[in-house]
Amino acid sequence: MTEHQGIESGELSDFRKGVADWIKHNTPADPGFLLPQTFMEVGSEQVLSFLREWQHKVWSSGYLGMAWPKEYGGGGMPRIFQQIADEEMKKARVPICFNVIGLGWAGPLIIDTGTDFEKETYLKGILSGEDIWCQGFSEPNHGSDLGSIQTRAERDDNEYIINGSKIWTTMGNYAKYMILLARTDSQAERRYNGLSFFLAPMDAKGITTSPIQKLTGDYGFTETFFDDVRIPASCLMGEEGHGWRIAMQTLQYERGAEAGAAGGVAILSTVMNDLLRIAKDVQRDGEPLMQDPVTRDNLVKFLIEEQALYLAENRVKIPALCADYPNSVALSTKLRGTEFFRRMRQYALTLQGASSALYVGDEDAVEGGFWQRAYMNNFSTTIGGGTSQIQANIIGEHVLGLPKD
Amino acid sequence: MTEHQGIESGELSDFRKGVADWIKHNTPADPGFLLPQTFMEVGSEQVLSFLREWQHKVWSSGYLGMAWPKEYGGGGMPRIFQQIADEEMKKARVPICFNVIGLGWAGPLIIDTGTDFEKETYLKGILSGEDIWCQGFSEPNHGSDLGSIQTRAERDDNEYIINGSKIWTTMGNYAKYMILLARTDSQAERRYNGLSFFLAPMDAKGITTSPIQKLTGDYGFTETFFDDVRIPASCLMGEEGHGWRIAMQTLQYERGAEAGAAGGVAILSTVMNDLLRIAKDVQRDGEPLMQDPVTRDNLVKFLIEEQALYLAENRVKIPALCADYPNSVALSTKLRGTEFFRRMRQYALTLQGASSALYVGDEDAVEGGFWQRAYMNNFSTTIGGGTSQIQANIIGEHVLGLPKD
Amino acid sequence: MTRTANLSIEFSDEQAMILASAKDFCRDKSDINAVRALLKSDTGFNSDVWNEMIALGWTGLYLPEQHGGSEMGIGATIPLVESMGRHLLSTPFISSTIAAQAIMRGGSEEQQAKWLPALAKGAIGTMALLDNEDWGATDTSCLLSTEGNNFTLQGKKLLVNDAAVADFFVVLTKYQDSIALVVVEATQLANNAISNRTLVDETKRAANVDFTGVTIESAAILAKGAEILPDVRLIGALLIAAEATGCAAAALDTVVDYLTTRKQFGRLIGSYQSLKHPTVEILIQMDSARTLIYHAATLIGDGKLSEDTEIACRMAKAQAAEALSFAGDRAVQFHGGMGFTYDCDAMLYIRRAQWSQHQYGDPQHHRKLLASLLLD
Amino acid sequence: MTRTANLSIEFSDEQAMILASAKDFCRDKSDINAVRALLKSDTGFNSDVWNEMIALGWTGLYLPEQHGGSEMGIGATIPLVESMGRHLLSTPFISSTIAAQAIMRGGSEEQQAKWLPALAKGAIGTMALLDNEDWGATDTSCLLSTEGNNFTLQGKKLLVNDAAVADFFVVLTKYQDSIALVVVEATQLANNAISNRTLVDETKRAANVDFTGVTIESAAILAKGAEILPDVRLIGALLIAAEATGCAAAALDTVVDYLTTRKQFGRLIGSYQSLKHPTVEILIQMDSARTLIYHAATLIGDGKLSEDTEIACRMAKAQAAEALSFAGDRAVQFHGGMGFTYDCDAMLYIRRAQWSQHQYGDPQHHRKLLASLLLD
Repeated sequence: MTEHQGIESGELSDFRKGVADWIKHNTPADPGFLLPQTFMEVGSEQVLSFLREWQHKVWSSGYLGMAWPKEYGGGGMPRIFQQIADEEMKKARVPICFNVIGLGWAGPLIIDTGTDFEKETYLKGILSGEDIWCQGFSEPNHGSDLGSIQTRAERDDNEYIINGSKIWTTMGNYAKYMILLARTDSQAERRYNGLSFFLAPMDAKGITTSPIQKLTGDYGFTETFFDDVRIPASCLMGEEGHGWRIAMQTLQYERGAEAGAAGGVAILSTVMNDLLRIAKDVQRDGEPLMQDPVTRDNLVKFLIEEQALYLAENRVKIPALCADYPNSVALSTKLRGTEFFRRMRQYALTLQGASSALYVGDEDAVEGGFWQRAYMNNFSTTIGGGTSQIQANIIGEHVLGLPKD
Repeated sequence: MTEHQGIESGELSDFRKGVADWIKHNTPADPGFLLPQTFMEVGSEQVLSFLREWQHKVWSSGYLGMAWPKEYGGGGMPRIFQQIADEEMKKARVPICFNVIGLGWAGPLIIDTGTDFEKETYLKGILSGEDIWCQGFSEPNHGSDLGSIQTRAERDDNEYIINGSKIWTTMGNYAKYMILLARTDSQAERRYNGLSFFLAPMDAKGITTSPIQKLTGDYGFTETFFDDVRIPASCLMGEEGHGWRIAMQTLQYERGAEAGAAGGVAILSTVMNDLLRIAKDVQRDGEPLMQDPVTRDNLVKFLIEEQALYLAENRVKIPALCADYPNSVALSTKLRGTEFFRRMRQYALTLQGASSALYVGDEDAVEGGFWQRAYMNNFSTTIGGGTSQIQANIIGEHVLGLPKD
Repeated sequence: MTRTANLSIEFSDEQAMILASAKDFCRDKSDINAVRALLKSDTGFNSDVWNEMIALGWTGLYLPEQHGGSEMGIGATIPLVESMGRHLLSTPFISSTIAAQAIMRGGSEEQQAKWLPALAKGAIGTMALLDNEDWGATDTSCLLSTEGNNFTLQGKKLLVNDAAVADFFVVLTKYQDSIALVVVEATQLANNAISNRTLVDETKRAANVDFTGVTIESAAILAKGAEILPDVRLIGALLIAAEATGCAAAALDTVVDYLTTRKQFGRLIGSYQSLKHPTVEILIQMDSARTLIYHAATLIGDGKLSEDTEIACRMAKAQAAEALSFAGDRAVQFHGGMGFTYDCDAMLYIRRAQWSQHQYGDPQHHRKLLASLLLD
Repeated sequence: MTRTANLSIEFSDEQAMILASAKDFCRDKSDINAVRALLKSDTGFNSDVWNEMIALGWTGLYLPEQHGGSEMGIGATIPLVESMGRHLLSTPFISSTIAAQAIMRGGSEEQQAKWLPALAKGAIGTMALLDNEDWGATDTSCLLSTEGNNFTLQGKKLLVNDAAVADFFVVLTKYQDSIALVVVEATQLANNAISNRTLVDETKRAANVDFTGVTIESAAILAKGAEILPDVRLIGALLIAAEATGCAAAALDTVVDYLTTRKQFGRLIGSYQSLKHPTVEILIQMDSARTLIYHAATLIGDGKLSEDTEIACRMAKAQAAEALSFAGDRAVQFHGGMGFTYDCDAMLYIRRAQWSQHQYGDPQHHRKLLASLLLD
């Protein structure tokens, strides 16, 4: 723990101890069902209410929104405190703070650029978990190319009329608000300039959601349809035509959320240590699997890959060691990380022996079927936000300067 | 050994014994230098004269050109005898019969479609090894797309005037004749129709060859330049404009050569058994490498792949088992085989430990550096005749019906 | 492999006929809607279809004529099972076939006469082998003890396929320090002995079965259980390999379909080499598996399996499982957002891959044993 | 790895300066023509360049100040060696550095005072370790025997790097059943003791050296040879890893160059995903290796190496060797017909890959030892 401006390190380490102590006494008991690893896996009322209660507890105990303005439910404290709280929660593997679009995207955006009215209206409900937020960027058939968004928002006096549809809306069926990107000007010379950004109420008439069942069998996303939906013009964030800019700004916050600006741990990370746990408990050919040399060689390969992946974040802080391909680490982290996890989770199943056939819901399943579900859920990361194939193109073209397809 | 039409199986097995016996008494002693594995590796006079002598011996003993017409130096016997002789020679791993373009391409073509004059002129020299043949199809910058051949042959009275250049000419610097594909009509509507096929003398004035040094450091190919080269019009094979057709027919014979129509084993095959030999002799971490479980797992993976590859040739004879993708085996054999060998040979080097740093010419090198050279030479098969990347396209498009790039 | 490799593949006209009719049957009876309709069902199969299969004589295909079979050899079932895999047609066929092989190979004349005719007529048998997650275990904690003329079982078996519908179980147990296979009829089980599992592959059914307290007569102990168990395991591996090969081909079809119809950035996505070339790799892996299963089907006979046959079965299982794992994984990825949904059939293949991988030993297990056969 | 992973990477301003000057130096002194001109030369290096390196103080970079060094630690040589790899600049630098480390770590005060100043001034040392092809051997057949005050060596060492130009050798030998490292000066060797090897990597030089009959004094036996040998091997592995990483980056540059200039079927070939994506994979593999070598360079100190350092060195060597093997292989393939020629620089990288792979232990060897460190 290094010292922070104006804060004594003693204060920070005391605070850290306090968090750890709080966690020890407040971590909820095993609910008897497998908890989601990310906020994209909230597929049932049961899970939802459990997570809502947990987030409310974290917030009301002062460990969420610690750096948000005091007058809107935050703690008004330096960010370092939230970072410490997050670190401890991550270490202790408590459940996630699930309202991620609110905490990590909409909230920071409203704090930075919102009107007093917007702050007053939205912030507290985000922190308490009362108001769930969802995101409406992606559309069917357009993948992640935001430039080709088709959903229209037409100004009609004091309202906008929304028509179109969105896909991969996280918790679309539970959300109270959506950050919505829609086209207000279909004539704009550059297609990105025709977009506007809305804080849209999900209870508006004409909005319907259709839950998407994932390959895991669970839910967590919806398709969201807008049929002559009228929302107040006051839902427009910033100016008309600035939607693309605001969306890009919003995407920047994602990192902030992880880093603790909003607080709450959005992803329950798994690491190689978790995988090794399986290998330690399993028999293969009458011997402990962990003694099998082929398995050991495979595990070490994964450990080397993991180590290189984590270390890359530290190397990139030293420009001299990234001189030839300066943006290589930044642009390849998604591909490397998501593909590493895909292979690692698939491998976890090969370790389980006969038990790999079991699934979430079976009492005999290894770790409740966590790995089975995690392997399949992992495809959201190798497909969403630009498939691995597209990522490889991006790296080839933008890091190595190879020609486009 | 199944019975052959009109030949008693006893006759065949007696013959087989005779070949084996002949091999036992006639296989040349180790010449003290590493012999080529294919005819594309004849890079020195020393190697050439050794192979020439060997081929002459095989032929004069009656084991080469056994199915070729008797009047032109052949044996006039049923093909089955040549097949048996080839099998035995392959098994005994005698040196190759190196004059492959003559034995496998030009010879069969001349026998099938040549004039009496051509038969008289060319056949015997091919068999005896006196007249080395080379192939002039590929051109610089055009890979294996024969349609774009630029070398021109203009008719001038009783001669053709050749201008242009060829690349990857096997033994171009030693050859007496070339099967040459050149453009006689640059106006032909379909570019393939403008090509003609020649049996060209390599000693004609204006032909120069420039040996190509391979990545192995050895030679075996030349670049061949034609500068106002005049050859007799009688060198034209078949009719003007039929070059493409004849070239395609010639390529068909390649299999025939292997199958024994011409005779002589053109490739000294290596199989997994050869690889296992290395693993048996080597120490790793103070133990015999063959006892290392990771190595064993890798070796078995290769053995499964090899087995599947060899078995595929037998499965393809049963149409019911190839109903869904009837040309899958045929079109994928090159990709599978050449890539298998590339990986297998590269793996052979990892088995060798410190010795993998040694090369051909070093007395301590494992098997004379055979594997080091074979790994590098293997790229001629994953690059030549359509790179592996192009092969994958061909399979995707012609077997699976996927769209073109 | 100093041995000369056995490279034979044979396929009789009869087998070709079976294959042709199996293909048609599976296609007709098990289109993707039929498959999906059964996912949440209790038994996981359509009993009408199963009865038709029985009527076609498939359940007796490899059984001796004297017991109501057509004695074509176990190899004849490979085209059947491959076709079932290709259409995800789930029935107790595989479970029953393996159990029947155990009785046919390990049972006395009397034991064969008692159970084989019923099996030929469609009775359902299944193997109960696992004490824990280890398919390669060489011992068992399920014990058979004796008191007078009665034998009593003690122990639970895990992941017994099709247990809930089985008429009887062939149970791996230990009697006086020796491995034994005993036949237990479903009627002998205690209430609640069967505890159904939740499987990642929703087309399959399995349960844990508690045999504790079940009493059997000596006639239920297979005459040559310990002797034929290794062969039965190999046959199990080969049948799973055949099914997995078919399923990999189905995954390939699904991918090819999508790649030749879906456009992105104005191009059919199959034109991208990053999708095209791995799809070719699926073909090659599947093709290799197919070659190896029909090689094993050629070698396998009714007698004790030869070393060549053992090699062939293990290679087939190792290759087929790898092929399907790869195909299922890529099938999901290459369908993009669509692949992430339950509605996309890629889901069926990636789940089947998890199921097939370990059944009767995973690829690493088989390669380890192949190493002893081929390298030492 | 129940341990918390050590994730530190530090790089001082001094190291950054060394890196910057090393990059310039290697680029200037070792363009590809210079590299090729040395391929058939006797020593494999340009002595003018070597003398300049000595003048720059590189040979003393990590040596104690009292012995003429600048005491910056062995980690400071990593940017140097990576740069040398990147430009295939061959000199005895790596050999000498490892030998100097052996003396620095294992020698008494007197021994250090005797040899280190010479090394700082550019004397060439090298390790003589191998009895056979096994880098992982834990024993040696090279024996040291005693008669009175004299010690006599018996045995031949294989593939001693830069042997022909070495001023002295640090020889792994066994004395009374214990491992010992002894220093033998080149002048002590018999005529014909050095037998040069033909290497696949023509930028490198090595020889077998026969030490049989060489007589040494006890002062030539390193005080702590057995104790520091494992650390010296790890340092060797790390230096080879750094060089291989640089070479993989060079291979990548060469591929990128070709892919952005060569056209086929009317398109720059780098636009094909079947070439583009594996080239990205080369980048990622090389990048991982680079991360790991600088992590190891951060941890490594002059004292006994910690377990974290051992892990870092082994990971670096395993990753760098794999990266270069892959890069070299693909570099040849992606150059097509051109790649098949000696004129194409891809040839240099694929050959270097064969050389680097086994030096100081191959990836599988290091992973095996990592398994003990990380899994048990």
